[in-house]
Formats: sequence, C-alpha cells, structure tokens
Amino acid sequence: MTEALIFEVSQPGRCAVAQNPGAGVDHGGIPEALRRRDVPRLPEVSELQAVRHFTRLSQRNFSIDTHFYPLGSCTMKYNPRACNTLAMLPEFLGRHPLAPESHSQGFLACMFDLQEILKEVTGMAGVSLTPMAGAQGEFAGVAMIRAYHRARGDAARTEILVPDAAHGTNPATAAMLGCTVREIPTDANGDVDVEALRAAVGPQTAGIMLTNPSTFGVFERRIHEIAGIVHEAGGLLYYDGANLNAILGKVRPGDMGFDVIHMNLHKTFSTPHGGGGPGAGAVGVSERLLPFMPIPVVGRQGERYRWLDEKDLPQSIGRLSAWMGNAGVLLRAYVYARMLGREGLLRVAEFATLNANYLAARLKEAGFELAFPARRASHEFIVTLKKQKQELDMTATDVAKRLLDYGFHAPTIYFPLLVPECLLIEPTETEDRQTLDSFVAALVAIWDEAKQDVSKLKGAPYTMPVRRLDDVRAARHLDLRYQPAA
Amino acid sequence: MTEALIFEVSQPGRCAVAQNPGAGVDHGGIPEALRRRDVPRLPEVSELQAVRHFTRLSQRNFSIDTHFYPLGSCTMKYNPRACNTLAMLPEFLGRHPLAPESHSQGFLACMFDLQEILKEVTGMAGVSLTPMAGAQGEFAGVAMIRAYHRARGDAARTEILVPDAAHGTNPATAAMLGCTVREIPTDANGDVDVEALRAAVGPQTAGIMLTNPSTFGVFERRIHEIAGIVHEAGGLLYYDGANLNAILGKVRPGDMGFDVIHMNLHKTFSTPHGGGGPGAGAVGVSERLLPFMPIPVVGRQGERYRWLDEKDLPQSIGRLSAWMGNAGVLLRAYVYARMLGREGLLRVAEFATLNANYLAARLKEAGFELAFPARRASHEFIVTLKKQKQELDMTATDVAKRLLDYGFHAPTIYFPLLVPECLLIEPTETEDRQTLDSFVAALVAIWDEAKQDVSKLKGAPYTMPVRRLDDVRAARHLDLRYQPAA
Amino acid sequence: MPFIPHTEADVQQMLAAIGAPSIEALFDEIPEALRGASLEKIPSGLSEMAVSRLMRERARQDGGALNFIGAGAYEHHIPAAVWEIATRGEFYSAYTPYQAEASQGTLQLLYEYQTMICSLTGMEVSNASMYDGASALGEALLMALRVNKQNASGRVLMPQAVNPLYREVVAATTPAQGVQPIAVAYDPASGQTALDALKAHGGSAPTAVVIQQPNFFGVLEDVDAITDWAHAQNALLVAVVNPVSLALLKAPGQWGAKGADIVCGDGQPLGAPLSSGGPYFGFLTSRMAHVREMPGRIIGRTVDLEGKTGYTLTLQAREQHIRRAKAKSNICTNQGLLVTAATIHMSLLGAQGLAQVASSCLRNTAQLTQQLTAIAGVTRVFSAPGFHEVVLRLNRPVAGVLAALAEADIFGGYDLSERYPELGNALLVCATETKTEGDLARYAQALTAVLQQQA
Amino acid sequence: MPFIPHTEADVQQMLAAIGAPSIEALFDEIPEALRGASLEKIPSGLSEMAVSRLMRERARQDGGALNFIGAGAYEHHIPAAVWEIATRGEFYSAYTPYQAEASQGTLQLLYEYQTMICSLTGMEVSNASMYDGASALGEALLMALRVNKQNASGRVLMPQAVNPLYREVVAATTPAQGVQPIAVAYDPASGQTALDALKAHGGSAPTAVVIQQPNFFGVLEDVDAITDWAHAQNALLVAVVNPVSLALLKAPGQWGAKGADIVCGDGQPLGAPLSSGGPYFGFLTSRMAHVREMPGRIIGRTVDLEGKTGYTLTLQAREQHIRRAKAKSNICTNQGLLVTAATIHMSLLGAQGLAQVASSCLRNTAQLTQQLTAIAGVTRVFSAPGFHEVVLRLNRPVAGVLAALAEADIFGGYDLSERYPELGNALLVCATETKTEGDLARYAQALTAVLQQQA
Repeated sequence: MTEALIFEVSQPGRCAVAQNPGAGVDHGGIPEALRRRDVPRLPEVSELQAVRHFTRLSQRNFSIDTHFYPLGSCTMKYNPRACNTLAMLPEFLGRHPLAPESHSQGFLACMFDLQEILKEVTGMAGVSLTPMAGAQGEFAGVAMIRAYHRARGDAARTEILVPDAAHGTNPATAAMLGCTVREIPTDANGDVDVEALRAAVGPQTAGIMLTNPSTFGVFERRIHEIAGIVHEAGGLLYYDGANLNAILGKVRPGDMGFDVIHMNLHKTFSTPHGGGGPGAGAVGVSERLLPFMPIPVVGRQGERYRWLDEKDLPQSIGRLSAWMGNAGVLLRAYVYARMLGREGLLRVAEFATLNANYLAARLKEAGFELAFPARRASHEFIVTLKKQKQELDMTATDVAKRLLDYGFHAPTIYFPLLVPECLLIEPTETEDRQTLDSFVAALVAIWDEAKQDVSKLKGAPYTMPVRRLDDVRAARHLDLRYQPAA
Repeated sequence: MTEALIFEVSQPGRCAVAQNPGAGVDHGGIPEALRRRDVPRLPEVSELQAVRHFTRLSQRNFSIDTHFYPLGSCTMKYNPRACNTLAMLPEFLGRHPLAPESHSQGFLACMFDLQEILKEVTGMAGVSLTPMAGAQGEFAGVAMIRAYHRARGDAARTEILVPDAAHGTNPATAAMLGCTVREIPTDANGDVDVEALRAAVGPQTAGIMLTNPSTFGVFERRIHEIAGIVHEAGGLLYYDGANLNAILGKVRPGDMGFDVIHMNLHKTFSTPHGGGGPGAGAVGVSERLLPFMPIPVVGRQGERYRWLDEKDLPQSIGRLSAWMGNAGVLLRAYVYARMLGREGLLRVAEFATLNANYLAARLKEAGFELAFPARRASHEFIVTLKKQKQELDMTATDVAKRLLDYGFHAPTIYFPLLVPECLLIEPTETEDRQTLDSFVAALVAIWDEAKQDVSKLKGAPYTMPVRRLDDVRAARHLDLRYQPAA
Repeated sequence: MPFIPHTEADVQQMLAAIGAPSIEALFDEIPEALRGASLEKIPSGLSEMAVSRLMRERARQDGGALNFIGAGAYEHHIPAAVWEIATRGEFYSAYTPYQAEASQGTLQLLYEYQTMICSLTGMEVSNASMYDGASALGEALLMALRVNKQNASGRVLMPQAVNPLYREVVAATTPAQGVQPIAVAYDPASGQTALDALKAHGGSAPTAVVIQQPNFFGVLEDVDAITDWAHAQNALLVAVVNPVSLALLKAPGQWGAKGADIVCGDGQPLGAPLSSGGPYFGFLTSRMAHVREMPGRIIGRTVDLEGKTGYTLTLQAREQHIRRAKAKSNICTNQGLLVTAATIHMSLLGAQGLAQVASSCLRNTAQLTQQLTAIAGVTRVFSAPGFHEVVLRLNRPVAGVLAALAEADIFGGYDLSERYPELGNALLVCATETKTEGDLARYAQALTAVLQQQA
Repeated sequence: MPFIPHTEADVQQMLAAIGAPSIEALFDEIPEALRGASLEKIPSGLSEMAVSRLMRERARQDGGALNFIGAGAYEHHIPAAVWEIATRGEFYSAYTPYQAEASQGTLQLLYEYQTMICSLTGMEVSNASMYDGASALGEALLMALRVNKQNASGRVLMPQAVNPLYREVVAATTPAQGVQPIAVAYDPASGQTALDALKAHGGSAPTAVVIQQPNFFGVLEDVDAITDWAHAQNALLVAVVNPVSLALLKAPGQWGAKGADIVCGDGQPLGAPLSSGGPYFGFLTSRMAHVREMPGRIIGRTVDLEGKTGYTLTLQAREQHIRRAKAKSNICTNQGLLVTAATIHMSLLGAQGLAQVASSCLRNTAQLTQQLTAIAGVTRVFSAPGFHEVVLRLNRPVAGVLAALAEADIFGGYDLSERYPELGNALLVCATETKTEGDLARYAQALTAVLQQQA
C-alpha cells in the first residue's frame, strides 16, 4: 500500500493541541512590515495522525535493526541501544553548549576520555572531536596540512595526491581547500603504483590522501615505502579513516607514518547512520600538526576539565561548527568504546576480517569472481559480475534490487568505479555466520534465477513498497516538494 | 517471509556479552542438592540478533500507532507518547515499592491527584487504584458488595444479577466470589427487561452488575428505575466501566445511582494495551462502601502524602496485589488526565459518540443493517451481517479477515453473543473523519467483492504474514512451546 | 481539544450526515437530569510541555537513593534494548491478539516466552501471564483445587516463610472459592520450613502444599523432601520461585521424585523496572495433563490454510469470554507488555547471563552480610544457606535505623518487625548485581555511623 | 566479546572454509612490524550495567540548572513522540537511502521535510540538510559564488551582527575557495545593521550580502530595504534565519521586491535538544533556478516501473561520489536523523503551534526584560524591536555575575564582552516558551541578590 503524503491527510484548522504552549498568538513588538503574511504549509494533523504516519513510514525502511546490510565502505554494524539511551540522558540532552564549565564536568570528562581513547587506537599525538562527518574531518585534515606548510613559509605546496581508487570526498575536499588534485594509478593487485608516486612528488606536494585498506578492500602493503617517498618530498600523509574498521586494534595509522587521520565514528565506533547522518569525523594528528587542530578541544588541569580554544591554540585552523560538533554522536561513540574496552577494540578488525574472508571464500566457492582473488580480503571485498553481465545480462543493479526481495540490503554497487559490475561487500564483525551463509544462498539463488530468465531480475524488486524507481525521470522532471493542485 | 523462532537462530555458546555483569558463575553456598542440573533453554544469541528478531516481530503486529483499530468494547484510542515517556522517567522506574514515604512524595502526589480526578469524573466518594485490570476491579467491586452485606449481618445475599448481554468477566467474577449468577434478559431495543428484573430481586440479591451503555452500544434509559428496584430490594449496583468512554464527562455513574464502579484505565484513560496488558482497573465507591476499599490507598495530611493500609481501613477487602497494582500504568493515566484537564475530559464522550453515530449513519446509508437502528449509538454500535450471511455466505469472520488486507483492524466480532454475525464497532474520539470514511469504503468494497465471489473473502487475509490460521488444529494438536527435534 | 482531530467543518458535516442538530442531541436518550457533569474539581488541561515539567519535578523528589530493599521486588540491570523495543508502537499500542493474522508479532513472542519460562521452571506448559506473583499464587491454588479431585478439601499448607504480601493476596482473593490457607511455622534457627512443621498438618488431607524457594527470608528450603512428602499426601506441590534464582537453583520440575505440579512467581526480575511495584507480571507453569485447568491466555502453534506456520490463542474455551460463569478465571487483560520485555530480556541475557547475574547477587549479598555483621550490634539471624537476601538483627528498633539511613539516601532494607514481631529487630537486606563494592562500603559506613550515633 | 556473535566452533569452521590456520593469518599481508597494537592506555571493557552507572553519574554532575542562554541554541519543548519515533531502529540504524526501494520511509519523509522548509522560508527548493547553521552559511556563500557569475569577486558583506561563531566557521572554511567576508558594523543605538553601513561597501561589487534575521542580538533587521539594495548591487541576498521565528516573521522569500536568493540557518529549534551543541542540522533553501548549484542531497518524487509514486535521491551529479573534485561540496553524511526529528516536530506543531511557540518566546523575553531592567544597574542596550533575545548592560563585569548566578543553578545568558568589547558589560539573554512565570521571577530575584551582594 502507498502511504499518503502527510499534506494529503491535513485538514485546515486541525492541530495536535497538546503541543501548543497554550497561550494565543500575538506579534509582540514586531513591526507590521516585518510580519509574516502567509501561513506556512506545515501539516495540520492530530498527534495520532502524525504518530501513525511516521511510524508507518519507518516500516518502509531497511535498517541494521531489521536487515543484514553489507554495504561496502559503510560499516553497517550493530549500533548498541545503550549508546542511544545513555547519550539521551536528560542532563546530556539539556546541556546548553555555552553552559559554564562548572556545570559541564561530566560531559567534558566524557569528551576528554574519548580523545584519549582515539589517540591510543590511532597512535596519534592529539585528537580534535569537532568535525561533524567524515568529509568535514577530511577538510580539517587537509586544512591542517595546508596550515602546516604555510606556517613554515612553504606556500607553494598546493597539490594533493590521491589514488585513483579513492573515495570521492578526497578530491572534493582537496578542491574545497583550493588544492589541485593529482591522481596516482593503482596496479592490478590493488596497490598504489609506487613508481608513479615517486614520479609525482615534488616541491609542490602538500600531501597524499590514502585509505588503507583501500577501497578495493586490500591492504596497501608498501605503506612504509609510500610514507617515506611522501615525507622525503616534504609532503604529509593523510589517512582517510573510512576503512578504519579493517585495522582497528590491529594496526595504527600513526605507526604507519600518517600525519593526520579522520575517523568516521559513525562507522568504526558504531554510532548510528540515521538514514544519512549525523556522523562524527574526529581528527587525529601527529606531533607536528598539534598546533593546528580545529577548536574546541578538551583539556584537563588536575581534576578539572576545560575547553581549549583560540587562546590555547592560536595557530588552529579554527572552528568547523559553532560548538563541539555532533556532541551527542560523540557521547554514543564514547559509550561504545567503553563497553568494548581494550579487549573488545583489539578484536574488531579480527572479526570484521574473518567475516569478510569467509564470505569471500564462500562466494568464490560458489563460482563468483573476486576482483582481487590473489589478495586477502580486509573487512570488505569486491565481487565483479563482469562475466555474468556478458553471459546473462545480469548487472550489479539487478542483483542489488533482487537481493532486497530476499530480505538483504544490497552491497555497495559500482564503487570503486574502476571495477566493472562490482559489488563491494562489507559484512562487519557483528553479523553471525548463519546470516552470512543465508546471504551466499541468496546470491546463488539469484544467479540461478538469472540463468532461467534474467527478466525476473530486471523487474526486481517485487516485495518492496515500490517496484524499481525511475531515477532518470526524477532528475529530468524535478519534483522536489509537494504543491497541491491549484 | 516467516520469522524463525529465536531458538532456531541460537548457537551453543553465543551470548550478548555486554549484558553479563562480568564476573564468573559460582554457586556460593548453595548446597549441591539444590543446584540446577540442566541449562535452561534460553536463547543463545548476540545482541544484534535479539534486537533484529524482536524488531522484526514487532512489525508483524497491527497497533493503534500503525492502523485504525475499531475494536468494539476495547476503546483503542491514541495512547499519547508523553504518558509513556513521563511514566518512564528514571526516578519513577527506580522507585522501590517499599521506599520510605520520605522519598516517595512525588509518586504519592500523582496517585493522590489521580484518585481525586477519578472521584470527580465518576461522581464517587472514594477511589482505590490497586486493581490491575478490569476483571480485578470487578473482583474488588463484588468483594466490597459482599463485605458490605456481611458487615451488616446480611450473609444471605449471594446472588448477583447480570444482564444477558454482559461481558463474560461479569459472571466469571461473581463466580470467583462464590456468588450465584442470575441472568436478566434484554428487550428488543437493547434495554434491560425491567419487569424481569423486578421479578428477580429479593433478599438473596447481593447486587447487579451493569454496563451502561450496554454491550449493545446503547444507553440504558431506565437506569434510575433499575437503581430504585435493586436498592429497594437491598442490593447494590455495580457499574462495569468497560464502556466508560461513552459517558466520560457527560454522565457520572455516581449520579446514576451506582454504588461501585471499576474503570478500565487502559481504555478510558488511554494507557496502552501492550498486546494484552498491563491494564489498570481502579475502583470507585459510594460513601457506604468506603470502609471496604482494597488497600493501599493514598491519603494526604497537610502537605504530606502517606499510604493508608489495614490500620486505616480495617474493614478493607484486603490486598489484590503485593503493592500498588500497576503503578506505572496509573502514572500514564494521570499524565493523560492532566493533559486533557477539565475541558478535555468533558469532550471525550462527545466526540467518541459523534464518531460512532457518524460511522453508523454512513454504514446504514451504504446498506448495512444496524442491530439497533432505532437507537442512538453510544461510543460504539453493532452491525449485523445476518442478511449477507444468508444471501452471500459472507460471515463476520470473513469481513474481519478481509478488512486486514484493506489496512484496518477488524471490529469485535460475534460479541455480544446475542446478535448474529455481528460487528461491534468502536471508532473512539481520536480518529479523524477521513479515516472513518475510508473504513466505510473498505466495508463497501468487501461487500462488493462478496457479491462477485465470496470465496475471495474466505481466503482472506492475503497480505498478512500468514493466511487464515487453523484454530481448530491449534486446540486439537497442542503445540505450546518449542521443542527441538530429538 | 487534545487528541481530538475534528475541525469545526468536520463536526458540522458529520452532524449533517447523522441528521442531528448538535453533538448534545446525540445524548438525547439519556435522561436530562443525568447529563452535564461539570468536573469542577479537575484542573484545566496542561500542555505536554507543562505536564512534563510537573512530572519531572515530582520524579526528582523521589530519586537518588541507594537501594538495598528486596522483599519481593528486585533491582536488576535491564538492557537498554529491552524497553526501547517493548515500547515500540506495534507492541505497546496493540490489543490482545484476537485477530491472530494481524498479531503474529505478539503471538510468536508469547510462544517463545512460554518456551523459555517452561524451560526455566522445568515444566511443560505455561500461560501468557498473570497480573503479578501474588495473584499468580492465588490462581495456582484455585487451579490446584480444580485439578486435585482426590483431595478437594481446599486446605492449603502455607508456610509463614512465604512472602506475607502474597499470603495476604491469597487471603483476599481465594477463600470465596474454597481455598483455606493453613499457616505453617518456620524453624527459628534455620529460617527454613521444617518438614516436621508440615507433617503436623498432614492429617488434614491438604489439597496443596505451597513452598517458596528461596523463601521470603532469602533462605533455601529443602524442596526435594517437601515435594516428595506433599505427593505422598496426594497434595499438589505449588512452587513459588524467583526466576533469576533458577539460573542456579534446581528447577521446580525436578524437585523430589516427581517435581512440582504448579510453578508460579513474579516475573519482575526478568526485565521489569521496580516502578513502585508494578506493572510486573506473574508466571504460571504446570504439566500438560493440567493444561485445561490453567487460567489465562495460552498461545499455540498451528498452520495457515497454505500450511505455513503461525501462532494463535488456543484453548479459549477455558476463558471468561466463552465460558462466562464457568470460566477457569475471570482474568482477561493480563500483563502482555511485561512479558514482551521479559522475553527480550531473557534473550539478551541467555542462560549464561542469567547465571552470572544470579552469581553476582549471591556474592554481593554475601559480601554485604560480612561487612554489616562486622559492625557491633548486627548479627545474622538464620543459619541455613540462602540466595540473595539475608535477615539481620540489629541491637535496636529497625524503623529508626532505616529512617536515619534514608536521610543519608540509603534504603537499608525491609523492616520485618511488623509482620514477624517474633524475630525482634529484624531487617531483610538485599544486594543485587547492581551494587558495586563502593555501594556496599557506603552502606556499611552509614550503618556504622547510625548505630554509633543512636547508641 | 561484546557485539561479536562468533562461537569458537564458528571461528574454526570459518577458518577452515577460508583455508587459513588462524585469524592472525588473515593479516599476513600487513608488514609484521605494524601489527599488534596493544592499546595499553585503554581501560578494560565495561558491561552495559557498569557503563550505564558511569554515564548516569556523569550526567548528574551537569544537570539541574535553569537556562537563559540562547545565542544560537534554543531550549524548546520537544514532543515526546518526536524522538520516540526518530530513534526507531528503522530510522536510526538505516544508511543514506542509496537503495531507494528499500528506503521509501526515509525518502518520503525527506521529501515532506523539503516541502515544509521551503514553505517556512518561502523558497522553492531545499536540500536534505547540512551539518549545522554555521556550515550551512559557509555552503550558502560558496553556492552564491557559483551562482553569481556577474559579481564573482567573492566579496561577501558580512554584518557583525551575524552570529560570531558562524562568522568564524565561514572564515575557517570558505576563503580557500575565494570567499572574502567583509565586516559591516551595526548601529550601536538600534543594534541593527544600517543600510548606510552596507552602502559604504557598495562599490566593491559584492557577490553576496548576508543578513541574519533576527540578528545575533535578537534585533530585527530591516530586511526589505537590505534585500532590495543587495539586488540593486547585483549581489545575492543570503538570509540566515531562525525557523521558529518564521512563524511570525516575514518569510525570506518575500523580503523586498524579489526575496532572498539563498536561505539558511540552524534547524535546532525544530526538535533538536540542546545536547551540548549537536547534533543539530543546517537547512538551505533557494530558487529552482539555482538547484544545480546547491550542495548536499536532494530528494525527488518519481514513479516506479508500474507508475506508482516513489521517492529517490536525485541530481546526484552534483555530489562528490560522482563529480569528485568538481563536486559542489564534499558533504556526504549529513544530519538525516535530525531532519527526521524536525519533520515529525513540525508535523506535531503545525503552523499554529509554531506561531504559539514563537509568541510565547516573545512574551517571556519581554516580560523577563521588564523584570530585569527594573533592577538597579541593569539596562537595555538596543532600541530596535527584537525577537526572543535581548541585550542587557550590567553595571559590572558580566563574567562574575554569571558565575554567581551559576552557583544558584541559573545560567544567566551569554557574556558578549569577549566578542563585542565595545558593548561593555553586555549580556545576551533568552527566555523561550519553556520558562514559567516562576522561572522568570527566580532569575530576577537571583540577579537582584547577586548585584546587591557584589555591590
């Protein structure tokens, strides 16, 4: 059944009375000319109508809490409910960002502890928690690299190197900071072409942005050599933490030679994705970048915690949000980290990797082609349907849509761009083996369906609230808000 | 898709580690002979598995929050979410029932206020909140009637009169108190046969249990006369509050002459039904029954609140629960009552009645037969499908099951027992007119389907997680718990 | 009008469809003298904002103390997931699953619950809940009376070591149907219900023998011997148990040679917050042979018309809405949502987690006992081993000590002197897994100070 | 192992399927020297029970004060339903809706959000959120630079009456792409951004003019005149607004003759708790003509292959995952869940409710101003009418007064003296609809006492 738009069930004059503060409407001293002339089109519904509408809408979503969600590069692992409950304790929700430090010691203690935990797991010298998502963490990282070079009078370093397999945010971020982007090719085994890198570096090199393991789901084996080349050339190394779950507790970016890292706490530290956010993109830095961290940071003096701001970090790249970024997300990450603790954090990468390699082995055994069959999978791996596309016209999209009917969210498809008809599959450590086995069975069944009649797949999905949607039409005939028929 | 039993996804040795307090298992000083020998069959699942399983199960329910639920006699109206949130404030959840009064003033104030509100809306002299559901409220009521007669040395009064249309709990309750039950017939207009009543009363009469409006959805017009007859005969009048929503703020049972009443707070005061409970069956009494109220009750002395127990009410019928019944439900009812306030409570019956009469009028207009066409509907009304059964073999069950496919919960069917193929429909005041119109359209459409081919209905539902279930098999081949194949 | 969606236009159009001039006219069958309550004493409605403020302030009045009271309601950790899921609208705002096809979520969950509670108690059948432990005991005795045709006297041997509040509920609710509880003394040294004390009533052809394990004093009873003795008298053995203790203690189904006949208790320790005493839920399990005498709802597994597995209410012919005055009980609404929570709770803990919780409770109470009895003027009363509660005797009246502790925001336990005056200044103390070493030390220090101060 | 479901048997069977001798072997491509972090400084894991205790204790440290700080984050009542629904697993634990067919819930909701926020701001297109108000302003200026080909200087007239923290974020994030903010003074008497002050920079061919309504001081700007003037300069008018105020204030789309070009702000007042500053969300709306220059995600309505209505991400060619270095922004993850909450919040309030909230805020702040300025040593600074914040001047340094109030658990407002030293001992105070008469009186009494004490 379709769910009507909430505007379609609105009735003029209706409202959820208990939500009105009770007093009437007046304009106080607002001058006539500045007053609103029309009534905004907000829903006019009862509380029950709103509750029912949005509860029903929620049921039209896949989510971790309801479905296996092996979306590569997104680390869709279980979001412990306790993280939500505890981050939403009334006192935390009620704390104004400008509350005095005397009334903020509980919150600041959590933030300070989280900084320390993140320093330890990444092997970095300092952490700032303010970036509100991975892309903003990247921004902060590149901005710090720029600030570092400038502070040394080395203003010519404006080029950022990016492997061709990098996330789109990497070049987009470099561009936002006015850097030029130079792509470095990847070899057939998924490693950066070190010779090409060597040829690319120079006095213009600000740094390199690297995801390790890469978006191909394999670990960059020559990372030490790469670090040496970039550092020798005077550049810095940026670690894109999107794939941090693959090495958490196993390898530390600081130990690999990185100068700056962002962490997607909504991936690796299991804060919820919320249907598109909020995230948190904390950044960690090596000693030489400490002065440039975005503010505010939390410091400790004896038993008291306090904010560090421009007065403490005069060389800071500044503020990326009005206050402490997505503080509520940071609280969730903190609770998660404390529940895992040292032992738990040491095991994350191990079991994420076990699950990925198991799933890869089972799929390979079932006849699927791995993009990098000679490599260990990291926390994720790539299946290419090149062969099935040629032989059966079964595309990655077809498989993705049909998987929904089997009760599984689709893997990431068509990314990384360099692998044809690819499925980037990330099971995460929180899924059990039986679920992985069922997923293999579903992919095998879908392939069998394609062998019988691929048109079955082309029509998928069949069991969702809608059949396959027309994206082209959406872009051509833009319909971006409800407007009642005149 | 089916949802496996949680035992079927269990794996030996698996558990949700974060929920263990951490220390190992030991038996302290428990003697060997008293120790458990086997391991209980509880699920062995990860936290994600449990969350996913029960979240998915939840989606296999209809509920007020997702569907119109016009279940007659059950008053399925909107359960304001604030009632839940506020009743679940940590301090309320954490309060031990035996906490000292010094640390209970907040809770006791709420309970005292609720007693006062319920006294006012029912017109009774006293209220005890302890009964945990309607049936226990009935028990308390009849027990008080018995205790009253006994206290007056009138031990022979052991007969309870019950109209033939009464809820099943009425005779069942009377029986539990060792009373005999005599049924009083109802006339063609749904009123109690007053002459039969007059003939039935006597020195054996303990009292009469009456729902008004009755389960036929019509108001007992001769209630004053009935009260006179029973009182004159020395009996007391018990008001079954199941249908209190029909008169809330409009007519008070105390003003009608009732001596005792139970209220289903999970109906009239909109606490949730929870898939079967918990409820709350507070009882209200007239002056003469005050000494017999179940304990505890909350009293006020100056600014302090305190428990009243056997020391204060030595003639009490005693305790029905170890403590204050379903205290958390009572908090919800209290929040609801405060949000409605005087004005809101005055309007409940008005709009519940408006909705019922509107729906009845629309269905009548569409050709459906009302069981009591000459009467005003109260908050609910009855459609009889006698004609459709005869002509098309369309039964109340068929309509009920098919309605599910149309996205509506079924009305109560085959109750009251006296009306053939009946649908007892209670829309409640919180549903909007558009929803009622859609419900009419669905019933009309179903009738049309039956005219085309009634077998379509016999196969319903089609869109639920299961098709029509075999209840006979369930009762014959009892399968009441999971036992793995040996 | 809070929660009423009608616009003025709606009202007019609806009245027109009805053919009534006004809403008031819809009440024209009600004698006019009765109409028009004014509800003067009820204050005006509050917005959700205002009522939230009020309730938060009232809640704050009651919070913040460290609790060592048990006495039938136990403070346990409840996983956050339990109530986040249980209060989802689909569980929270659904009715009793009369339309099974649209209620498979609740029904399957209840079937899973029945499986779990049967296994925990070692029994074959369970209903889908009673109101609470006390009312479950009452229903169990009424059921025993229906089942035990051989000894239908209604006499029930009821140890005084059974929770006194449960005994009061039994006294208030069952005698009208013929239950006659007979008090059985406990041994003042061990705190156990001695077999000899039961035997003293053996001649009376008891219908049932009740035994609570652990008993109200936290003391472990000799359940095997008592069960066998009861069966030798042709009495049914009705067990009252704490479900958390069953992670470590012998399942009632295995007591003695033949096991208990009916098992009941309060499910509160399985995921229900203390919440001022409710809502909790009662559980009740028994043997398959007695299923038709059980009160309350029961869920069965069946198939749909395509042969697919599904779940439904079954054996409804026992219930009041069918059987009316001849029903097995008048219970209708039960405590479904609490069972929902308990089922999620048990799934998250598992047998392993529950055993750890029980062990922690044991350890904490043992440690607390050690610390408190090290204080001058505090002694342990009973000698028999116990579970997670202990009776201590103070050298002065308990009420004053508890009041002084409460001023330090410590709830020191339950004062036994009112209901068990023979025990003197006796205090029932409980320390569950929620208590840290710091908490225990805080109690010990506070008690030391209070006893010194009052000395 | 918290949250890891593997049994020992699972691990062994999985390794066998992989053909690896151990989990460690799966990392054999990583140089050995890098492997084996010890994480020594991280404490051992806590059970959920233990971490709950820890967090509750920390939360308690911070709670209980009465808050009169606004300054960009506003305390409003949030209906209970908002977060009970927004934190349902299906919203909470879903990803960005890349698979549209399995994400219709989120997508339809976002389409409804776009409709609401367009209507509130009087604009034609909205994206599905930015990080917060400050970053939304940054993105709005970058967008202005892309849109305004005529005046591509990058110079942006930025009144000092715009939230200083927003200006700092703009300074940190936009100059690398060519934005040059030019400070524009406010009128020290009225608190408004005077047209004359803007005109002083008129010759510089500004790309955009920013105006915040109400401005950081809570003062209402002459938006019509400024908008018309900006357009006369061929500059885009970028509006920063408080969405709650728009229930009473003229929609930016109607400012001046042609309306604002880009509207942004912080959505926090629409259902996001204060929560130490985040997560909130930024909104950004504009005209249809500029849609292809908008940053962030946009949802469109379309049909499925049966012609049924559905919703999907659209215009993705603007975004980083497609366009990479040429994307309109690097934003990827946004603040979806906050938009979910805001959409539910706006639905529960409606235009009527929002107008009542705004009116209550106005009244409360006016009443508080009256009470506080009645105290000796307290005066109002600006003459122009305002919305729900007000600048007061004290007769002594603000910091000490605020510290003394905090000791009485009152947060008295935001100390302006650091960022606006020219205003002297100036304090920015806010009283939203959450404040009762009692609260206002409590503040006034406390301030009286503090000023007397410190006098």
